[in-house]
Amino acid sequence: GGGGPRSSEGEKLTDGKIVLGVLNDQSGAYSELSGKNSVKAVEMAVADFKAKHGDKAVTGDITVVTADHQNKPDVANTRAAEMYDRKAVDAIFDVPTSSAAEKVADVAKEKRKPYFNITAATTTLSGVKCNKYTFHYAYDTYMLANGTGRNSTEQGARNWYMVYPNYQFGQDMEKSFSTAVEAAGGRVVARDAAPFPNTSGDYSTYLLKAPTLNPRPDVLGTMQAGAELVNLVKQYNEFKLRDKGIGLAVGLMFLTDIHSLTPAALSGTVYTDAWYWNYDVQNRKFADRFQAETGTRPTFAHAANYSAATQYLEAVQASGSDDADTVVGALEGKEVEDLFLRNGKIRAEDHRVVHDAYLAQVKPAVEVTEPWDYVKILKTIPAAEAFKAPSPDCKM
Amino acid sequence: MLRVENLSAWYGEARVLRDVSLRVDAGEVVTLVGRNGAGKSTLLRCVMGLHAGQRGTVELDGRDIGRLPVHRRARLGLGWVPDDRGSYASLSVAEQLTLPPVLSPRSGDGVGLSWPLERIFEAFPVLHERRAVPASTLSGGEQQMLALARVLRMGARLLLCDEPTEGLSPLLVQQVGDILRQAKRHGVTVLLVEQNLRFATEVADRHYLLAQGGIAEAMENSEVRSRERELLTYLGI
Amino acid sequence: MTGFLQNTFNGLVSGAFYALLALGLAVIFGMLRVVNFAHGAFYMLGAFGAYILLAEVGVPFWWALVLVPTGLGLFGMLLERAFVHRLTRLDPLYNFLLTFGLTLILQDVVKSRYGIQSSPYATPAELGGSVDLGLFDFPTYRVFILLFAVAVCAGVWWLLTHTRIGVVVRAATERPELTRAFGIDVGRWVTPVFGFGVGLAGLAGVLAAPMRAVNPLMGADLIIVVFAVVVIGGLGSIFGSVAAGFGIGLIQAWGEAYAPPIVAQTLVFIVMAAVLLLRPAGLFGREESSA
Amino acid sequence: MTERSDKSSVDVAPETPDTPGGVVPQTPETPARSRPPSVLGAVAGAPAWVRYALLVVGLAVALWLPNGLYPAVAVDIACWALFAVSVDLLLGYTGLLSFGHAAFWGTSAYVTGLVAIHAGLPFPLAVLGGALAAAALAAPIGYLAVRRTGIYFAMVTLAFAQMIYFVANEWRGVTRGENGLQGVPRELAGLDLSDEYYFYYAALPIVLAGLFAAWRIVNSPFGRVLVGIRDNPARARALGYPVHRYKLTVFVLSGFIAGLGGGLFAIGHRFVSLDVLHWTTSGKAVIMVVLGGIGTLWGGLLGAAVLVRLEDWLSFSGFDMIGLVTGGLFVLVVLLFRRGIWGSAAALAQRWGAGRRRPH
Amino acid sequence: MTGQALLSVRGLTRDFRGFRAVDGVDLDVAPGSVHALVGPNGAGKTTLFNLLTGFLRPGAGRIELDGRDVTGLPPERMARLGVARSFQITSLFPRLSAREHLELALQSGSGLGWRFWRSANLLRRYRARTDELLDLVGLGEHADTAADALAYGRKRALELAIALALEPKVLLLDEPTAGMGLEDVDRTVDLIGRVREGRTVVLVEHNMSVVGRLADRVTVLRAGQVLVEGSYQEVRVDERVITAYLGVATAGVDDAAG
Ligand SMILES: Nc1ncnc2c1ncn2[C@@H]1O[C@H](COP(=O)(O)OP(=O)(O)OP(=O)(O)O)[C@@H](O)[C@H]1O
Ligand SMILES: Nc1ncnc2c1ncn2[C@@H]1O[C@H](COP(=O)(O)OP(=O)(O)OP(=O)(O)O)[C@@H](O)[C@H]1O
Ligand SMILES: CC(C)C[C@H](N)C(=O)O
Ligand SMILES: [Mg+2]
Ligand SMILES: [Mg+2]
Repeated sequence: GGGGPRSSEGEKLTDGKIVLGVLNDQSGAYSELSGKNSVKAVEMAVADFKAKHGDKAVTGDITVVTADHQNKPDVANTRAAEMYDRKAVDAIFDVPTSSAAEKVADVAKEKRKPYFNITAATTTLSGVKCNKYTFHYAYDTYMLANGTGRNSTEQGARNWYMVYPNYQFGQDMEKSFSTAVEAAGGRVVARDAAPFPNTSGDYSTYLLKAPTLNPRPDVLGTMQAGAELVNLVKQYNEFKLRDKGIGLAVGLMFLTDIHSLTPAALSGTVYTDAWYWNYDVQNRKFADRFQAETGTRPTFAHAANYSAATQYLEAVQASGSDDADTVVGALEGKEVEDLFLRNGKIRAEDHRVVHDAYLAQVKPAVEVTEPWDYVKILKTIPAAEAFKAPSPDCKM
Repeated sequence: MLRVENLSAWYGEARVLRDVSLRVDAGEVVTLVGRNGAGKSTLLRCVMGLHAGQRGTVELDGRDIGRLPVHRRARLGLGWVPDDRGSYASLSVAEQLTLPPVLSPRSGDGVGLSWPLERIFEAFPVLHERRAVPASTLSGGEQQMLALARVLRMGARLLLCDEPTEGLSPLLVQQVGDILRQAKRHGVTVLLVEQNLRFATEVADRHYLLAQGGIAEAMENSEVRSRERELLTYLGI
Repeated sequence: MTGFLQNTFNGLVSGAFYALLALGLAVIFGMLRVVNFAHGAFYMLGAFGAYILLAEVGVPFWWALVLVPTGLGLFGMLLERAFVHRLTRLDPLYNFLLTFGLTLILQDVVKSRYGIQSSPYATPAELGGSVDLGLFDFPTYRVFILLFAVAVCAGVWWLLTHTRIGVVVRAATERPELTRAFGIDVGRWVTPVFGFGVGLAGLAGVLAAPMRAVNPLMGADLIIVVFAVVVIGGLGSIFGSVAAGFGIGLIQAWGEAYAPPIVAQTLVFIVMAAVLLLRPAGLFGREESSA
Repeated sequence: MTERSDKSSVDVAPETPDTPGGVVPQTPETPARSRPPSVLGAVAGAPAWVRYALLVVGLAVALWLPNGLYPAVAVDIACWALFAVSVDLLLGYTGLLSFGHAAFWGTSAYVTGLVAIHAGLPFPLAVLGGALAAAALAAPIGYLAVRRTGIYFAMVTLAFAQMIYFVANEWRGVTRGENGLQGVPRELAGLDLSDEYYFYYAALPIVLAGLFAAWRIVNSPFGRVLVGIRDNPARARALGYPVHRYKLTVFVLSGFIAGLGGGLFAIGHRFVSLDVLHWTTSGKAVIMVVLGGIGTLWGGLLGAAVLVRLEDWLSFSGFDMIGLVTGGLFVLVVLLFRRGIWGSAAALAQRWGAGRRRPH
Repeated sequence: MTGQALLSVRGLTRDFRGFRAVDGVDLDVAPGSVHALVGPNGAGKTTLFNLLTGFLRPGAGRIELDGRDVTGLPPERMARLGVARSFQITSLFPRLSAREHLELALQSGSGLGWRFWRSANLLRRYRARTDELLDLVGLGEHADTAADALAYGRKRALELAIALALEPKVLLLDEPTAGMGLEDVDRTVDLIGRVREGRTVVLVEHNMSVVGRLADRVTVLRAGQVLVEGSYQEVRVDERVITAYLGVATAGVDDAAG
């Protein structure tokens, strides 16, 4: 960083050290798409930061603490407060699961400490729940739905059948999706809310219905996530809908989902990705390092955690202080370019961090030549288009 | 046939049998009499191998069976009629009757004393009539019959009967007596715990009197008859 | 009409899983008076068993169908010896609690080894196609599940009612001491039956692997529904469990197709409440008697 | 109506001696005759000074708690303690294992949250409202459930709780579904309770009141009847006690106390999520009771403290196998220490006391 | 109807899945009498008891207590109306002390049982009465012993004390002397003799000497039906009773026991 104050170690810092807190799901449904490997990613960011600044760094005393919130909002709430209060955490990262994320946003606001949400999808984080200390980093429901809905329709999938889990995330996704599809000149032939959680694990009702719809849909748009997505896809293949000319578009999918379903089960499926590890040399280099550390390739959540931690540390370095208001001030409105953020900008109005997104398609099994390299990027969705304009709901 | 030597038994700290020794010869019917709580049932459980805290020797046909697990002892021909009648709530009468394997000389277990089902049903018509119901819904007396019938069908050669007449009507008490005598004629040996002294003298050859955990006296049948009054008042049986 | 038939068929397929799971629960309960909370976890282990055999050893589905239930059965026997057995003379609730604890452990162990993400498992190629049922096509694999489950249920029912096994095991469970006193080596019977029940759960798991997400929590919520199924059918009643299993599968499928989600989701429990009101022992349960 | 189904109502069945009425820490390996003269006697039998000393220590710990622990954790312990005690009221004193108590804890959490949000009432009133709602829900569920005993009861309560879970899940207009109720206020006479430390003390009277209520119920004439029912329902009926109605009453009371805990939990977190209704929540309360000691009442308190503290510790430890630890602990307790922490301690103390009186 | 009977039964019937355990029984128990029920095993005596105390619901027939129709009332209602019973198989609260048993019995009619907000110390008010009852049945020394730890005979005594504590109009005793040694039998007979004052007792017994000493009237059941009814002296010589129940050698048994 240029021009920042060259102070002796930790002088300007309130407590002489920086503590980054990673609060996420380390044992449940999202523990692989983010989880402990996100902690690794943040640690990598710290190491890189130290390497980059050497003894010019604001402090050499940077540690990472982590806690498991089990995807439970109440747990997240307690843990977040505990992190800020007792673990002297300067900024919290990650927090998958929207309801938990919203709680942590409240805590951040109350404790006046920065919070970088990475893995929760809800747009409320930059809407009604937005606040001065919360940043929404990687993606959101609008980005996913708009990207996939609009682009697939433009590429010829005109008739859609939407199946979504009947809860907030699913409903939001379905709405955004349908809007995007219709805006692009497509049509939603039918939409069905599947029970959530779906204890029977059965989706055949919808899969049987799809081919009987009139007009027959070109694509089945599904907003299921995690195990429910897996169930649906398995049964989609069982009922051979692809052979019947009904493609598959998935609202939200992580690399780990493709890995667990195998690319063969998903080949041809279209979705929107926030980042892909094999997109370019820079990504690939990071992915190689990441794999050396963790044994797997990074999901976009991992990369985004790395990026957020880096940006935070750089902002501290630049402003020479870990005072929350100072750092937030330094970040607001900043245009960034890094591993994760391409054409990135931290919007001052709502703290939405916008960047390029990607329309991705799962490769046919024969084209998969190396493990984890499962998709090809059909198109880059420019940052300006990828995210929703700042919402009037957001009052900082 | 059965020899018990210096048998002691405990419930936790409490010692309920002290160095009891007794003998039952093949073909005999021997009763064990004594007050409530004297340890009669415990003694039978010890012979059967069901009581954990015991010490002493138990021999069957000169063979030490003290170390054998319960089911092995049963296979050697011991048949237990428990004091609580041992009905199963989840098995029908017929299922319970056929539950114990039939001991036969061919399989090397026992000596072929098994009563065929027809004979059982002839002796206990009620059991035939109620064969399909769960045994726990039988009346108290019916359960008693079932318990006895079970070991007869099994073909045990040494019956360990714990108060088989309790709760039976006078008529049935006589019938049980008949059955025991009949079994004896077929070569079955019986060790019988009994409160009813009159009944005891009618079926048994010899008696042991258990008092305060030890054998107080061994008596012949005639002796008991002659000392009946004395015994009744002395023992309160 | 076609739609209705298709939904009916699907209901029967879901029902097949409920029936197999309820059957295993009923066998264990009917024989040992143990409500096996870990049944869902064994179902999960079954699916994982199939996955591991395929992914790590290369053993295909058909072999898994035999090997996994067998292996799990042995594992169940081990658990019975090590844990369940120690509690047989206590109130059955202790075993319920024990198996609840086991569930947490099993789930976590699998999770730490294979992660929470679903593991892939493809439909065996031979069963990959579909069958023409006249009015509509139906995936072959589903037809297979249905037939297979019916056959297994019938076989088990026959085994327990027409052979001596059922009688002996019930006796051994109810009064182990007395039963031993009849020359029956109780330990030899009870343990295998527990293993058998566990094996049935494993079998359901293998069958589920190609159709459903294979992950450590796949049995967690399912087991609650299965509990409701056995309460409806009559806990411990072999026939009742199977019948209620298929019945609930149907009701759920129809509910999903024709009723609002709130009804579809709670239907099982509404049925259960109704049954409890009208027949507290369950549809086919006898008041506290034999299986 | 079908004929009376209570298995124990037909005295010819020899089940009565075979199956103890509920999960009670009675182990057949202990010979009948070496048991203490009477459960109630044992509770009341400790010397008065011991009981008062325990009371004083307990109160002191309760007052000190948020100074020694992170206050939010202390609040959690207090709430869960109420929950665990309510479960023990059924399990330990009536022989009924409710595996669906989350229905009451959770319903109260939602109602408390809704009342606090929409009516802006002081939080104790909101909590009271929640607890009353929980009790109201306990009535119909209890009505159906108490017709069954033992393991059936556990399964039935479990299933009904799951039904409530699904209803809450689908009834998004009110519960906000997955997102949960947010922004539950902590209102009390304009005091600033935003700090958990102060909230703990504001909530403590309610917690103590709930615990006292449980203690009172157990040591009341009503409590005696419950113990009788637990040990021999048929006998209790023959004495003129309508067993179902007693069970229903204690079920509702227990639902109320669980509701107090759930309501406070909602206020404490200023948030209600669907998790409060999930069966794992019920399971957790049961674990606490078993850990602390079934039928000891205060054991539930200890169990709650241990488990909440343990989970707190584990979640920061980086060791992610919470299930393995809690499950393992649970299995261990069920297999080896069925008396739980409190029960084992009490037994030890008793033996020690006896040893001192009769040195031998 | 039969105006003066305290307990009056007409056409009482009960089936168990096709098996008729009680078959059209008519029975009148006069106030203040001891009425014995005897009969072969499985005759339906215990079932009849269960019907009279509400533990089973009759399939047909009518039960009247003091002229009031009580058919089909549940056991707790019957108990509060003054029908108390002892059980053939001892049925106590294993971990409660003898005194606690009696307190439970005494408070049952008072509504105290519902006071969950009051202290159990309230039960001290029954102290005098429990002492009295315990002394009556000879359990004075065992007031604080858990039922589990009582010897068999004492358990039977406690059963009786509980039934008495309910201040019943009708006391139903199912084989009160079964499994007892002679001494205990005598004591129990004495006891019943003492407590029968001012009460009506229905008694099931196989011990004919007990019946002989206590019963004013004897009803013999067989296969669910009333075979004979009369005084003890009438019944014991009745041919049908001898063949169905007593057997030939009865007289002897009777004498020996006496
Ligand atoms: N489970 C037990 N725990 C402790 N003590 C016991 C137990 N069972 C029996 N006892 C005691 O052991 C002694 C012997 O009991 P046992 O049942 O053998 O006597 P019994 O002679 O068969 O009496 P009864 O005539 O009443 O059947 C009695 O004093 C009894 O109190
Ligand atoms: N719940 C039940 N289900 C089926 N049959 C039953 C049930 N209860 C009793 N019975 C049958 O009814 C008949 C009468 O039984 P009950 O117990 O009344 O006889 P009892 O006269 O008391 O005999 P005992 O003198 O042997 O006690 C018996 O044959 C018994 O098998
Ligand atoms: C898939 C998850 C990481 C996101 C989650 N559905 C949310 O609520 O934001
Ligand atoms: Mg005995
Ligand atoms: Mg009877």
